Amino acid sequence: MTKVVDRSPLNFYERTYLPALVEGFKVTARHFVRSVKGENTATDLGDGYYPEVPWRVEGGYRGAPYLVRDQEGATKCVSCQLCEFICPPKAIKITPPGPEAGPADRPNAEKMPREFEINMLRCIFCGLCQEVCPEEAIFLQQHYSLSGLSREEMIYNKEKLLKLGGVHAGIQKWKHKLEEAKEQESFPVNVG
Amino acid sequence: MQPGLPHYLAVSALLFSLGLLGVIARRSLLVMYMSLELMLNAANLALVAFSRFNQNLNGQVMVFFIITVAAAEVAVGLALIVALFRKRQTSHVEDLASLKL
Amino acid sequence: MLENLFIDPTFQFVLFSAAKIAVVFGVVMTFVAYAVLVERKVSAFIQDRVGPNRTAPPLALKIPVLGRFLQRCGIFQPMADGLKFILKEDFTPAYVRTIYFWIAPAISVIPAFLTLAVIPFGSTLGKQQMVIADLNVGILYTFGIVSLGVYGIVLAGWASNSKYPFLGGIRSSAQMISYEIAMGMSVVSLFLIVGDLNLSKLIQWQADNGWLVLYQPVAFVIFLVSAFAETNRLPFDLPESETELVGGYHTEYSSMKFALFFLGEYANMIASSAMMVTLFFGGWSLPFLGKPADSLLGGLVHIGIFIAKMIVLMVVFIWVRWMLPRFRYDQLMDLGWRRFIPIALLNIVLTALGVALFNR
Amino acid sequence: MPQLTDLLFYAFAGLTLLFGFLCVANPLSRNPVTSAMFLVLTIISMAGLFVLLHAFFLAAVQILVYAGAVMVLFLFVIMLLDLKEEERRKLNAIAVGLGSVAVLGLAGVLLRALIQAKPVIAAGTQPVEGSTKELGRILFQSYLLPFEILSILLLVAMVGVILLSKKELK
Repeated sequence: MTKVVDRSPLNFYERTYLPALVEGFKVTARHFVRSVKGENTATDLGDGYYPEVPWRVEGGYRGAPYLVRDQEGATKCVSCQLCEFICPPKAIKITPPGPEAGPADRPNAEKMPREFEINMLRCIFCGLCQEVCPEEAIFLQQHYSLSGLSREEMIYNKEKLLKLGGVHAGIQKWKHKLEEAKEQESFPVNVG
Repeated sequence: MQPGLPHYLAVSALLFSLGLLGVIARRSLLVMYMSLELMLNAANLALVAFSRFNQNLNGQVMVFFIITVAAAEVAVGLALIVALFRKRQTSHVEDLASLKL
Repeated sequence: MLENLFIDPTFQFVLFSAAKIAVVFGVVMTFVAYAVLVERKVSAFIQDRVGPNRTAPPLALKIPVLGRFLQRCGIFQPMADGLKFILKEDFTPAYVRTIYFWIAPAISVIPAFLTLAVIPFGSTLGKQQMVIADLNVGILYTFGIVSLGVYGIVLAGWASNSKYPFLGGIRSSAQMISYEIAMGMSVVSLFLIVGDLNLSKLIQWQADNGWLVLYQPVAFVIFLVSAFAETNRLPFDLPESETELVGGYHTEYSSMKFALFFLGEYANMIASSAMMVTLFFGGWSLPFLGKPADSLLGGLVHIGIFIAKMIVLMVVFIWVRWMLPRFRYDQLMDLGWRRFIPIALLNIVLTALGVALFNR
Repeated sequence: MPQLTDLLFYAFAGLTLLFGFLCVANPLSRNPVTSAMFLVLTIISMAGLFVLLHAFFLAAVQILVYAGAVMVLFLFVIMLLDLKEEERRKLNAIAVGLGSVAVLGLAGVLLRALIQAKPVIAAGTQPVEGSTKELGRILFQSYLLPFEILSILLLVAMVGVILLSKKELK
């Protein structure tokens, strides 16, 4: 059941729009005068303005998705292609290594992607790739000003993505898995 | 040659004929209606010319009346055309040949 | 032979008219550019932002303090904007009606400039009257030309062959026709008082008897609000309302063609400000400066007064845009047809009675 | 040497006839919008002729009412009705042919009558000036009754249009 709240009827003076006009003028004039006098946030930016001083991004910001390395500097991605499937605008393109490829450069992985491309022109920064990744290899980071002079330039390849992503030391899935596996070896499990 | 009354009347006559040509040749109600306006305008021109060369302003007053009547006529006519279009989905005179809606 | 030519009144007339047209055109173009800048700055200050403060040619920054200051004020921004409009890709979508798509921006600019032809922007300078064409039916001419302005918008909306521009065009034609009536009726009362359609005589009357806004405040309010509707400015910018119609009639336009619409809007704003100054605020006259100037300096002062008054009204235009929310379409029509037209009619009747009683 | 106003007469007359022709029989486009736009141009150049006849008030009213209101209404309706199909129709050749013959005949008769007519107006007299004040005086003194009847006509037209444009005709 929706509740209808009756508005109090306007009197004649209010229906001429005049009080609203006066009120609007007062508010805008107040802000204008304060801005001109330099007492507003407009001129009180401290160090400077955007291009010189980059905008500070808050924690939950969803910027460009980049690939990350683990604490030993190895590629985390195992080319499972889940992100490629989930990507709504089909911005991700993964080339898996194929049967003849060598082993991966880190334990607990069989293959690394031969090529991993994200078309930043298509990307909508939804974060589904990060959500779906079982290896926690792709993260939306706080990079917000993407620009380039050509379309080709805006298709980021593996090297670029790994370089921009850096080492993600905070979340180390396989380290914990290894510890767990070691604990499993010393059966019975030490519960205490 | 200095243009006098006959020149203006000639322009007016030719304009009137053009309007008539439009009414006869074109089959879209709207264009025919526009051609009618053209004919009215031709009459206006003749009246203004008469008034100028006849030393009285009655012709101009008449044009004033014609313009007003034409505006009213256009409003009603266009409303009729729109109503007709709503019923028949066409404004082509050859499709509007029956007497009943 | 050549000397005869310069004394020939026809030639002099043509020469001075051409000079006046060129000067007015140049001044108005500059005004348009800087009106955009003022609009951006004022909006920024009202919304706690800073506005354009970066653009500057390298040479200007060499000037010690002034260069930085001018840069902060955004003085060079209009030049950068203009350059950008010229250099941008001129894109014509595939499904538009090409000819109309191309001429519509031009049609929307021309009437805005034509209206300026009859406005007396000063008394006299030297021996020349400071008006391009001193018509006997000045105000009727203005209304006629203003009513042509709607074609540019309607054709742009129709030629774009796409839904939002079309809706914008249709809305705009209905809105402009409706408010033209109220606008026309509001000025009738002025001419009842003055008894002449010539704008120069109107100003002279105001110089002698006081500004008409004091005699006809109701007419002024109606004219002001209708001017907002005619120029498609907020709170009546329904033809181009971004939030519902993307950009209205100029959605499909880019580059210089878009710039022409922009130019038309601001030129219209200038024209209607100038019109209001002429009709209601005594044109070039001030209460103590009522005589046509006999010296060069006096003439320049009169032009300065006119421009100052015009700038005040343009700031009102700009300020209102950031002050009021957009009207709904039915509210707009209701205001035009059911409030303004009856009030204007009543105003005419009362004024006529007043003139008949007092002006024997 | 011809006067400037004489040249202007020929220019405006030529433009009026050219635009009028393009309005009713444009060889390139049968689009009603094109017709409407050329009619607007015809009206504007006719306003030029009115100015040459010193009927300034009527010239302004011509632009204001015809070009500014009536033709916008036309354009509005054309766009609203969406007459794409109309452009593809073929013209009826017989009708156009016979119509052209009739129109040419009419134009011929009118022009012939003009040429043969004896000028009644003395060439030397001063043509009348169409000042707005004078026009208003005549309108509200000699023609007051027609004026009032006209206002009733406008009222009737307004009521009629509102009735016609209602969704349900009862």
